[in-house]
Amino acid sequence: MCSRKYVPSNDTGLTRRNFIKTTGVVAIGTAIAGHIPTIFAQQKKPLRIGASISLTGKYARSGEEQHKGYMLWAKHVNELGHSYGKADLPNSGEPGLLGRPVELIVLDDRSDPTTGVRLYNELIHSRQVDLLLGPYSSAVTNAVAPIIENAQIPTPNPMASSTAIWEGRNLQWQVQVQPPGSRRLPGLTQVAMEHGDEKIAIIYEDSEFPRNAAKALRARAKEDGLQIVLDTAYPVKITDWTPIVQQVMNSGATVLAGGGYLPDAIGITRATRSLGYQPNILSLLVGVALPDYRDTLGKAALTVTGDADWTPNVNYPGAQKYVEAYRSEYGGVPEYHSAGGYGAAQILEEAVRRAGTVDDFEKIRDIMFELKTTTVFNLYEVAPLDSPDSGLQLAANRVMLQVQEADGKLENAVVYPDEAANAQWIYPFQ
Amino acid sequence: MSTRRERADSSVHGGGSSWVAWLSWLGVAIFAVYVAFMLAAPWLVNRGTLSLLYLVLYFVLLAASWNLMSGFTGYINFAHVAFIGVGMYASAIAIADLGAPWFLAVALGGCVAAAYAAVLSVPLLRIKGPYFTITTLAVAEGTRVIMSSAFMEPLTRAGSGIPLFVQIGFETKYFAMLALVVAVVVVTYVLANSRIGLRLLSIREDERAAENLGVNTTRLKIGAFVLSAFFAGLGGGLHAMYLSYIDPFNAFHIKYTVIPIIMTFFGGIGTVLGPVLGGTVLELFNDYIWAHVLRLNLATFGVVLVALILFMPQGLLEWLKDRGFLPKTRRI
Amino acid sequence: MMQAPVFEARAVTKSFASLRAVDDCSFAVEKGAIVGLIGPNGAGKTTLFDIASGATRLDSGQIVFRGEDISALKPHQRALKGLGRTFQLTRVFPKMTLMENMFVASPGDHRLHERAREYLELVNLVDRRHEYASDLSYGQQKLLELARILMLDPELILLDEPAAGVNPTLLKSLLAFIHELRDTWGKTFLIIEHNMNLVMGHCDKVVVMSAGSVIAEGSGEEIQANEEVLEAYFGKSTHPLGRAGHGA
Amino acid sequence: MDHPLQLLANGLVVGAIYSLVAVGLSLVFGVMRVINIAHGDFAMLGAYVAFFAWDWLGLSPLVSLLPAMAILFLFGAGLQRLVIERVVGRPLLASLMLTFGLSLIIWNSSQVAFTTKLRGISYLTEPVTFLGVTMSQSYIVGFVLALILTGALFAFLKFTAPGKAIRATSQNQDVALACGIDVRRARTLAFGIGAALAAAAGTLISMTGFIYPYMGFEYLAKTFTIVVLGGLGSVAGALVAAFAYGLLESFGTAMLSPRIAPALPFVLLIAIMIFRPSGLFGTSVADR
Repeated sequence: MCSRKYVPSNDTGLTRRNFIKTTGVVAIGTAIAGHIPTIFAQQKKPLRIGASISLTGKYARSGEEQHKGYMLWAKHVNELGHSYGKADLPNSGEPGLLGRPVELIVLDDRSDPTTGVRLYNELIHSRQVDLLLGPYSSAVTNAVAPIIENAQIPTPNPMASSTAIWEGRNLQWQVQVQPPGSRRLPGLTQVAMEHGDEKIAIIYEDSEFPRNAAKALRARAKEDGLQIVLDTAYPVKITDWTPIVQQVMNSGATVLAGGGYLPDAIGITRATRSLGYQPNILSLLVGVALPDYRDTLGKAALTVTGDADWTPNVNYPGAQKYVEAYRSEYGGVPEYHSAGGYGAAQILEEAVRRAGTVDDFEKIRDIMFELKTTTVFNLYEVAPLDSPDSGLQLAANRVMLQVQEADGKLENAVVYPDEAANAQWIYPFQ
Repeated sequence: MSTRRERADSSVHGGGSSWVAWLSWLGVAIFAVYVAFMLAAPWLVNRGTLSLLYLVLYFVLLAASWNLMSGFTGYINFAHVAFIGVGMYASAIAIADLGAPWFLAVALGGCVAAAYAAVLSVPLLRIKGPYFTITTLAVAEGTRVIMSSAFMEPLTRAGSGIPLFVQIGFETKYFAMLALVVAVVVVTYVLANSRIGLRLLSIREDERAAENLGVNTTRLKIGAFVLSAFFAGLGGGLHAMYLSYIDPFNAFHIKYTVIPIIMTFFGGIGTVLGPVLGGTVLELFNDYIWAHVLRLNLATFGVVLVALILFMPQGLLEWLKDRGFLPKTRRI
Repeated sequence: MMQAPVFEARAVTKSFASLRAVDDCSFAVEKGAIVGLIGPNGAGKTTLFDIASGATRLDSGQIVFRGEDISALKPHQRALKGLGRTFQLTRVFPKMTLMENMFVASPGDHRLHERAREYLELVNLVDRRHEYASDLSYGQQKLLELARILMLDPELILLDEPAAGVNPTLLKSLLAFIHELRDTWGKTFLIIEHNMNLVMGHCDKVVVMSAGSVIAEGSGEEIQANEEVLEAYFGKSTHPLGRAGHGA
Repeated sequence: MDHPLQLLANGLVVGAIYSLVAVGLSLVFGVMRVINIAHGDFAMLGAYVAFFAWDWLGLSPLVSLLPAMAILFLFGAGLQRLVIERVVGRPLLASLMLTFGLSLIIWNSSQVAFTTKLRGISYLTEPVTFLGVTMSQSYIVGFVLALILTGALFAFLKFTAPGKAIRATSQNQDVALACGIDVRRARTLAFGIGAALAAAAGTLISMTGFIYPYMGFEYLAKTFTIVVLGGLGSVAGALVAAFAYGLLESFGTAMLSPRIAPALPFVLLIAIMIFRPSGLFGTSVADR
């Protein structure tokens, strides 16, 4: 339905430049984040890859990490001709992607879907980037999805865990890289049941992703025969979790699960500690995996469990080299948002290399949808193009982490599933 | 000369000297050129730039609709985003649940927002000054909380949000937004040149004196408030289709109150073209800075805002009028 | 020529917290009269004006205008019935032109421009009709206020301290204007004023308030001879509010 | 309703922190008729001072509280002198826009300077139980400190000459001027004190919650509601309303639901606005 009458393939000449001159303010900027080493000869036209990421506002913390992942990937491709763990792909010998230097064009969407939509339009039609990478967050990804569909550019989305973006929508150009929100907190209900817990409380932030996670958790709790004694959303933007945790305490639950993002994880842990509440399992979304969580809470974080899309000690191909590279580039230990960014870019890299071209979008798209691979971030396989949920992530999985003490330092130990575990699940919560 | 003078007198805004009466058509001319450019834009610029122009129009609409209430009556309304958001929701629900055609959904957005404003006006318009401002701020927050509360969940889906795939072309949305902008500017122009407009202004100038001169301030305020909300709701209803995903956090984000106010302030509060000018210039500027000042773009905007308040307190239009670049007339 | 009262305050009472600002206050203003309302500061005069014009609700009693109880009406309804008022400190619309100031006041469109110009001519401001009201001097703003009230075609005009802050020349033309309005147009005036010369020289009747009550009523001479009034003004009274001030 | 005492305690502790932010905002409004949108950012800056004092120097937040307050006092007073003083007496919107601009500058720069990392101080986290009420020591210490500081503010306003000058300016600037009070100084002082109190709140938040550059805005929305509930410009009103807000959150969550409790303060606000348009303790600024 959408008319493509004005899509610019050949109207880019004088008219546009004239308009820019007359208004005088329209941004036609220089690349912001590309690291183009001098090894490239001048005649090679850079391959421009665009993305909008939340660098300010509500999602800035995570968006920034995702951005680092993108930048590191571009750097490695430009220097080595491939990213870590992808050395065996076609054309990996020469620097760049298919011999062309990668130039990242990253813009700040201010955590705002309206701006995100505007920026993808800008990237596609005004800046005429060659390829796209996804934004941060389910909300922005959801808003820009129709733009990318209309523009018909293959795009991997690193950090949108909401399944609603893909389910039943038969998207043709976008794939999910992150494990879907429905597979959150793996093993939680099983471990609880094995230890004889009966009552679980599920509390979650009232936004798309935590609701999604809670829905799946609810189903699994029922399946495993746990009694849900409290099941409630709480509004976004709250600053004090004490009243809600008090409710959980009053409900007699021995398992507390849920939360939302990093602030929720910290807030709920603080409130639990403050009230002296002692459930057998305290298991929270997102936050536990992030270094900020342990740094903020110190010993109060001990034995809290949480899930992770990724941990710095995974043994996916190239992952350890990636951790090292991140450490030397930015300092500190990477967390999953940056690995996700890196991993999503690797999907694009692999699809392009296998297609052997950057111009045939359909070929790249078909490969991207059929690809089964492993990135530094996770496993990758999506629902096929003809499925109603096309593009939905099928293979990526999560592990369960627990904050444990080793040599006087707090660390995230992998405690579930058994094949990935490097430590015992300390039960009960202390 | 004297006939010109008569003509100046015969309008309610009182005009000024004769050349002013003649020059006051300048505003109409400027706006006509503006609209003509916007109409031609889809054939002149690419889709990326067009999406910028769409946002310019969206913010002009928000600013101009805010101006209808607050610019005229001086009641500084910080609940504007509540009407935008309610309009978005009404329109999104109409499309997602009732399968309404897009233009009906937009109209519904306007009507629901207007009705909401009518209900709110009962407690709100008793309050004056800073109390009104802060209470409306609380009303906007409260609306967000209520829209995502358990009561409203069956209708609004609370935090899950409403995904929308509306099969209309981008140009259609663009032209619809342009039509709304033209409508709100025409309404403002007519109002500014009418007795009703003068009475609204008298509320801003001195409400008690206006009452004692027989002005039914309550009725006028409610009227302006409802009209302002109506256009905000239309804008929100249309913008829902641009976003294709509505959730309470973003639908009721306070920046959609504050940014239009800054734009109106910059252009000139209570003027006809102030919101158009302010919305256009500031949105283009805003668009420029995220591209050039990646991490400090909001601080840059802040610096400009502070400078503006300190050095151009009356807004751009009044500043130009004071320096004689524009006639002192309410038609611009 | 005194006629039936156009305005009556009947047992009007108003308290703010524990203070009785107006206490069982009754008096009448006859049609075509210029009535002065005097009393020490804090006597409740302006509160009474606020009650009469509808800005303040009374606790008990009645405000009767042209034989009708208007106590429950809103300010704009009273104005449209023909009860106009000015304020102690002028309340013109500063960022509106004089003409625009005039237009706000008129209930209908009938001869709008002619009338506005006519009244501005009466107060000698017609040449400045396209200027902002804020450009006028304070005294001129008072004249504008008065001219503006006329757009309502009021029966009764309440003037709150018309002489305060007005220079002698302007004051003269203001007074002449008031008399002209009364004599040729038949308007009625109720005037709060501290300038005793003005009150005694121009008012047909004087009402004296003290501590919220009417303590005397009569012609200028009668009032000047009234013991109670002297007490109220010069502090011989035992009433605590009586000491609050004295005359002009 | 289970454990009413615990709910009461929870509400009071949160209310105490809100009160530190709200009291300053109300004080500033009273003296200057300026609604300071950047007020929440002062809390953020104070929180970062405390955090870095703890992280780099190992200072307890109870010790760094005073330097944090002092630094923010100077910052606030300087900002007032240089910028905000220039919109005093201008229409409300001018000061709203100005302080919004300042807020953008402060938090966006803070984001670049401090990074977006969430931080917090892990200090006195052990819970203690008293009368069936269990609570972290940090919460209790925070509560007591908040009470001491608001108490000190009241004493300052009531008994000292500069405090009286601030009160006089708040009640009637013209009269204050006529009495020979340096109104400008009173305004600067009040603004500095407001910023210092916000910094104290920020320090306490760094102990009981977590801090990040954008946090000021989250607290501000609540604080606005509190300040209007209490009556703009009324310091005592802000204090009472802050505790009412905390208790409403605590009891509302327990007795109704977490999905409804956050709406309660707004409902209360509208109700109060209908019956008392100038807030609980408000004097008539409504006509301004």
